[in-house]
Amino acid sequence: MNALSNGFWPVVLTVYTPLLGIFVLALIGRAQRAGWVNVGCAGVSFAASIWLAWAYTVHGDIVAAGLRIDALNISLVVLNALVGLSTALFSRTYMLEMLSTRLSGARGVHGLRLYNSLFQAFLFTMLLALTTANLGVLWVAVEGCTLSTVLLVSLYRTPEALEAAWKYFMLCGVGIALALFGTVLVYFAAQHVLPNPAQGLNWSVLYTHRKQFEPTVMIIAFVFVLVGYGTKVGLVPMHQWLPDAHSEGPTPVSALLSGLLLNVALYAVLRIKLLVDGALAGTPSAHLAGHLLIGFGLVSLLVGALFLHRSRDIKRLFSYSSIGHMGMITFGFGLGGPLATFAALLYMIVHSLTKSAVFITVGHATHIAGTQTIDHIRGLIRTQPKVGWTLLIAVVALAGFPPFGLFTSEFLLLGATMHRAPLLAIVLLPGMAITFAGLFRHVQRMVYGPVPAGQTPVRANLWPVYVQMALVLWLGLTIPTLLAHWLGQATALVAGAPLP
Amino acid sequence: MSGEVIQSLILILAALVLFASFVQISRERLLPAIHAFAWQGALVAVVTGLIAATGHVPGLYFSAALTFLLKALLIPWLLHRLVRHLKLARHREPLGHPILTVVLAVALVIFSYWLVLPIVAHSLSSTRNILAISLAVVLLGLLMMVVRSQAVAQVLGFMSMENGLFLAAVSATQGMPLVVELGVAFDVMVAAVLFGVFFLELGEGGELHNVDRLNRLDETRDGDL
Amino acid sequence: MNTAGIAFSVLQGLAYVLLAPLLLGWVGKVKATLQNRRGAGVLQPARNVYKLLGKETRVAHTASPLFRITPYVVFVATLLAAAIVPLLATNLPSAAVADIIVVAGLLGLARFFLALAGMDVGTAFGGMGASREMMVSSFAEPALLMAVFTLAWSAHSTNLAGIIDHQLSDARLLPSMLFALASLVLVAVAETGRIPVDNPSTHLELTMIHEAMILEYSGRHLALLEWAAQIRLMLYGALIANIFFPWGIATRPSLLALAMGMAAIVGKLLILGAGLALSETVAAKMRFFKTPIFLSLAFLLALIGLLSHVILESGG
Amino acid sequence: MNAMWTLAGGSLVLALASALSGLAATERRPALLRQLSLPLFTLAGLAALVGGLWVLGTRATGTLQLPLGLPWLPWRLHLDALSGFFLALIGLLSIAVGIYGRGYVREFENGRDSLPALGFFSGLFLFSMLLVVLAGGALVFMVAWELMTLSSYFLVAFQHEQAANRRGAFLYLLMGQMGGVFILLAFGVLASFAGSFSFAAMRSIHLPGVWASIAFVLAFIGFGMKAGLVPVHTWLPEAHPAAPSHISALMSGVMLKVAVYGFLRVIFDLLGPSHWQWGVVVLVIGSISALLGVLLALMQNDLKRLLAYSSTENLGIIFIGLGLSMIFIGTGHAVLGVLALLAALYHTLNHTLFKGLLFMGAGAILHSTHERDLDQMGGLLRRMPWTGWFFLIGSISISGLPPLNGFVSEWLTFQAALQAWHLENGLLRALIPLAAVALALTGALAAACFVKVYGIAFLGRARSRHVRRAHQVPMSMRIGQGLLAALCVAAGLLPASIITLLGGVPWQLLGTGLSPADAQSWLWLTPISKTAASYSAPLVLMALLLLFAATVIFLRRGAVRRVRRSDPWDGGFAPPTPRMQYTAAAFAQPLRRVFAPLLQVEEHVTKSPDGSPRYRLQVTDRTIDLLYTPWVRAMDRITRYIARLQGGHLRAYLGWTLGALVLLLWMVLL
Repeated sequence: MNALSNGFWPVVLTVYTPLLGIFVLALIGRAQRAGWVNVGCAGVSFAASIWLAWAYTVHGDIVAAGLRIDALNISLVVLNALVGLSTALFSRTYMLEMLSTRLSGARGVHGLRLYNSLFQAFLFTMLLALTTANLGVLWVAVEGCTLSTVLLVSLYRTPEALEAAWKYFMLCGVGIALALFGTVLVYFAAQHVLPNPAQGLNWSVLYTHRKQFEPTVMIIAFVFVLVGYGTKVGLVPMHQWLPDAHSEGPTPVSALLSGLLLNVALYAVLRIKLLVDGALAGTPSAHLAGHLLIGFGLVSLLVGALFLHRSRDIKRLFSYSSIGHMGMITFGFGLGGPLATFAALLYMIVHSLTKSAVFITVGHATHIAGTQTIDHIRGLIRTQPKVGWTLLIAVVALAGFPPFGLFTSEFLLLGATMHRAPLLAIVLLPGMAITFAGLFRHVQRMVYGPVPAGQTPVRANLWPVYVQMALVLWLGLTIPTLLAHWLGQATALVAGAPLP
Repeated sequence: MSGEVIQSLILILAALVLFASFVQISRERLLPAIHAFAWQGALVAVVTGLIAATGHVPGLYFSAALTFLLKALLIPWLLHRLVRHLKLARHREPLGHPILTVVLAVALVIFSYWLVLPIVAHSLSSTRNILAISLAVVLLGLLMMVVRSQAVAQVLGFMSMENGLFLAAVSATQGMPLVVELGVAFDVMVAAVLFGVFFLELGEGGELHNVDRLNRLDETRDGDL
Repeated sequence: MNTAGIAFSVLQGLAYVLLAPLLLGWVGKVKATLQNRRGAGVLQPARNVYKLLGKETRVAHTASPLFRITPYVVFVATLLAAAIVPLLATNLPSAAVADIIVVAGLLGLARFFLALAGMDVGTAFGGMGASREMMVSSFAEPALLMAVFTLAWSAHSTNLAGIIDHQLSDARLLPSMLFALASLVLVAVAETGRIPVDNPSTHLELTMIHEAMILEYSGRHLALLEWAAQIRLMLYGALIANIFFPWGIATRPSLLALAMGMAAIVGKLLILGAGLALSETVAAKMRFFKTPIFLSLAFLLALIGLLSHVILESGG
Repeated sequence: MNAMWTLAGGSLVLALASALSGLAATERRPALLRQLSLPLFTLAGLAALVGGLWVLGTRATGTLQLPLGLPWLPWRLHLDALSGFFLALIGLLSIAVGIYGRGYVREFENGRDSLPALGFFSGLFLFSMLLVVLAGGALVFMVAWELMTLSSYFLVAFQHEQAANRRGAFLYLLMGQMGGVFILLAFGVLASFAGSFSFAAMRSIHLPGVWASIAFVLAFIGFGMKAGLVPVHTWLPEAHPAAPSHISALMSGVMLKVAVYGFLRVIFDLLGPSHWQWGVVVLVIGSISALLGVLLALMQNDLKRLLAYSSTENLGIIFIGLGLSMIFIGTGHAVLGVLALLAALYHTLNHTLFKGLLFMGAGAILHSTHERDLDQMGGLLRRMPWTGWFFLIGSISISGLPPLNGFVSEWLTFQAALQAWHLENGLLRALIPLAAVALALTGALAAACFVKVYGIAFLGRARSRHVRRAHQVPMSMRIGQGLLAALCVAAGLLPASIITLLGGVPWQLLGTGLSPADAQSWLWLTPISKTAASYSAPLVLMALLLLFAATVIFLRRGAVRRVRRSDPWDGGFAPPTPRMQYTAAAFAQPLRRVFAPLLQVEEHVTKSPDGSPRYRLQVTDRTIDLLYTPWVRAMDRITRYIARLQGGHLRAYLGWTLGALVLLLWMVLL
């Protein structure tokens, strides 16, 4: 109870400010101010998340207002708030120009109102999904993510956008339904064990009794959850919605999708995996869940890598790279063990920082070139050095080069692989090489070379990108003790064993 | 009434739910499929009510009513209007491989029974069977979305998946915490509205008759490799 | 190293300088006799060199300073290489200064500069000569090294003195020796620009190699180059003679031994010269693009020699 | 101890400062690059040189922990004789490059390429190389390694308007990254047994046989890729010519050596006692690289490309030495192993010196004529004499001719190879002589190659107008070359002293050294014994000079002294024009005919606009067709096939989901 009174306000502020933002922004339609209000809500949420981090470090786990903050989600919550804020900053000016060019007059204003309020809805549902203590609410929140993003993706009302949104909605709707079935099965396995079935969906309660659950039901449940939420993680072969949604939706939305939504979905899978591992412990198939994750991860890595070579659209390109990266992370969690788990957690954070930065830069690049087709984007460094170099450096970071953070996690991940399952390196190595080649063969042509006719510099606000890249650089050089502490605890929770 | 009677009654109703899914898959025209869907919703609602009666779970009465309103009345009515509005009522869509489809459907049903067989612990067999049925309904809904190329038919498939979920949620587990029902309800409602929006948007092109025409976004065209 | 040793080394060097023209003259004389000509006297090459030394030196406008230092470099390098190869006695300090690899290296240095000088003036002939010379040498040099390694391997030493001592101590007729000898002879023929690889007495541009490179030289420069070529011929002669037929070479720095050594080497060189003349009369200059066959034969022989030694005679 | 770290750390800090100050050299104050960044670069090199020599001299070792990295995996630096040697090597060349660069970058100041990038990544490049050799743990090693690849990539892509440079840069980065992953996996194997990523822990454990071999193979592939060994050398001839010349000098002269360092560190130091089978692999690969490298170099007409291929050759020679050393160590002849190792280290030093010098010479030619094609050059010796004479020294050294340094290391390698009679194993006894043969052939071909380069570029008459207008390069560039040329001579004259200096490395790696040299150790080089082989470079040079003087004096007497200038002999026809000279292609033609089977020769005769036929010659190696193209094709096919996954049909997508679900359910319940 003491913890409650301590952590109550920061949690509530962090999570529910965006909820407030939804309605406020739905009411005010006036363009400029709306943009600032959007930024303001995200800012308040971010500030509150900092406060929350402080509260967490002081008091440890926080349970308040049906929300639960522990080692596993604290860093993700702060990350969400931060990326949300920077994306809001980016989209304030960007969306104004885009909507004024893409949509005509009244629809433009309407579209802006819709965009802003849905943006907040998106943030809110993600934060809710991360913080809630209840698997049912988790599911509802993820569903809410889907609904809000479907509308965001279809914002431009072009035939492609509608098609993308339709496919996105269908695939993820089905996925979500399967995930719910999995959740039902978890409850089914739990109800007779728990003292009070009314709490049958409270994660921490389930976690305490996880050992007594019926293993068969749990593994079936896990399959449903994996396929269901996995659809949103973008695991192959349920990934097909991802490139479409990324390429047709507004760029800030792509940034949030790649940067945050995939993480959130994976987080949901992870929560359930903890229960399943507990139930399966001792049975002959103790690591079954992990093996499923490894399989999905490797397949996603390879397929994502190969698709990089096919894509002709810059945003599709980076969405495929997201598939590959999520594959790596999934692989890391599947591998298990402290080292791999730590690497995967770090990977989640750094990847979302980098990828959202990349997408913001890509937004400017497409704005410069007036198209998303890779073949028509050339010589960015000559046209607008700021954008060109930023894109190049960000992609370098994305490709896992030091001194950027992704390198550290890939280093640890490969090390762990050689330790636990050396043979898998045979798959990992070509996967990484193909990914790398696929990224650079396109990016290099876009940033280097002479300027094609008709490319002119644009007004670009890259500060969010600089901040995020600076963070990525920082994480690559050294990991602040606080974050290391959190990740260490989270590792102990997920892997069941502390770090060396 | 005594427990066994009610149990068997529930089982019969569940079987009817499954039958409704088969009907939806095999109908060539839309309106009969929508009617079958409405019936399915009604059956699920009745099952919920029965379980509420036997298990003395007052919360379930509420969700039973909710289900009946939504699944049996509101959404079928919406879809009905939509179909008329878009003049799809007369449109026939014969299945590509009817035999194969039915075989697949039956296989899925058997599969879901095989799946729940190992679940032996702590639950009377009827629960297990209902679980199997609801699983089968979910899978059949998914199958329907795969085999039917009409947009509305796919929506029906989606909705009947929800029916299966709901059936599992209420019957197999004697009612889950209320949030889930609320969630499902909310979800279904928004979904229906969304579908409406999409249909109105997509209505112009012939995509509604055949979703396969929605294939502008693909990677199979040759890039520069 | 004592003063006497140094003195003897210098003496040996002088012997090379003075005897080299005579050896060439002897070869020419024998050749003429075999061809039923009277031919020039044995002293003719020496006379040529002396005369050239007196003549005026011409240098092309287009020539760079390198063109003018080359004759000195070539002469000095060749001479030093020769001084390292034991002629009269084995345990001289000059032989200890460096080993056979250094000899090959010094010859290579001379060749390097000669080829550059050939390309310096900027006429077609020079480049042609340089190109062909480098092609020939790039086969001949490894062959030379291998042939010597075969011996060094069994002698456990690359110092020529050491090799010769070993040969003296236990001279056995081994297949590797035969192969090495054969390849060394072929290499010598190629490197000294004799028939069938090159024809020292022709000035037909399309066939010449060595002559093409020094085409632009005259006067004392030409004299030095000719002289260096003669020393190189004698060097190879001494190498073959003293390594494979070391008998008679002085092992102690005493005058008597040296005199004996001198007699011995003169005799051997006379025989070798005669043999060379004979081969040149019976053989004909081959087309340039046939020479790789000739050279790869030398290469192959050396290789077989080395391997047969390693495999057949694997006595440490 | 502290002084050591002050110097090493100081070099790191200075390199970083050079990078940052370079970043400030924008359009408004481009001179900053010359006036601040490059001097700092030189200072960093100086600090590294002194520090390295200090460590090498005192044979001190030390470890330093930086406040970077993960809490439980910090960045640890380690300094010992091995890293000291390479530290000094890097420092040495960086000094020269820093001086030389001041003149060279002047031409970029009014160009369109961004100077800040040049300055920043040059400094970063130096920093990362220094960090690699200072690394005391796998993490910091890999960070520095990848950073090295990355920064040099940006330098290769510096002039990115030419498509060729972009292609080269991409290939370079791709192969560099793959190599990095291989090395990383090797470290992963070591770490998984050592339980820690620190070198100290890896050194302390002994791997089971098969794992050791796996680690060796991974490390050899990884480092071989960076070292440009055949068949993974493909990036080298593409990337090195693309970079600015002083950077090419740095890449060829030092970066490849960093790969050698990594190899030594992992195989000799961490992996513990090496098997002779590994040595055989290294020996064979080294020999092939040496031969193929020099052949391809001989066939090139682009000066910088030629030098790049010759780097492959020299790295091959180095690895021949390393392979011999591994064989001897593996068969229990530690002292011979030391000899071979010293030969390899000596050649490492030499290659740094003369390849740096030659690339600087090429840069000087490029700077004053903007020409890389040999067939356009000629007669440069009289137009830029300093560069000409320095280049001559470099050419003699790289051709392995006495009395310069290249000869010493080849001599040592020969001596090591000739000790194979100590071995019992018949295979080795037969194999090692073959390696010696390959080495001999390589040496001879290298001589031919550089006769061609020097004769075509610096001698004869100018073949094009802009070469005729070539001018002297700035003083700083001449100083840079002169420094290295002087060092080439020094390293050729004092081999014994240098070897005693290098002795610390084998002492640290193998715990033994050569037999103590006798009284006049500086004069005599007698690696095995006085009777076995001896070489006294000073005496040879002295003799050469004496004889030279004697000859000159002798000729002074009597003979006509006057030298008359006249036209060259025209064979009785029209006076020769520059176009009549032998070209580079013509020079190599005989050898091209002989070695045609090993090469891929493409000759085209095209009509130029003015109707006269043009002859174009392109000689590349077969490895690309044999090893690379099939993979690219296969991947193309695979991607086309897998693209159907994204066919655009929603029903198919849903079908995938259903299939995946059913399949998994079936799997988990089996």
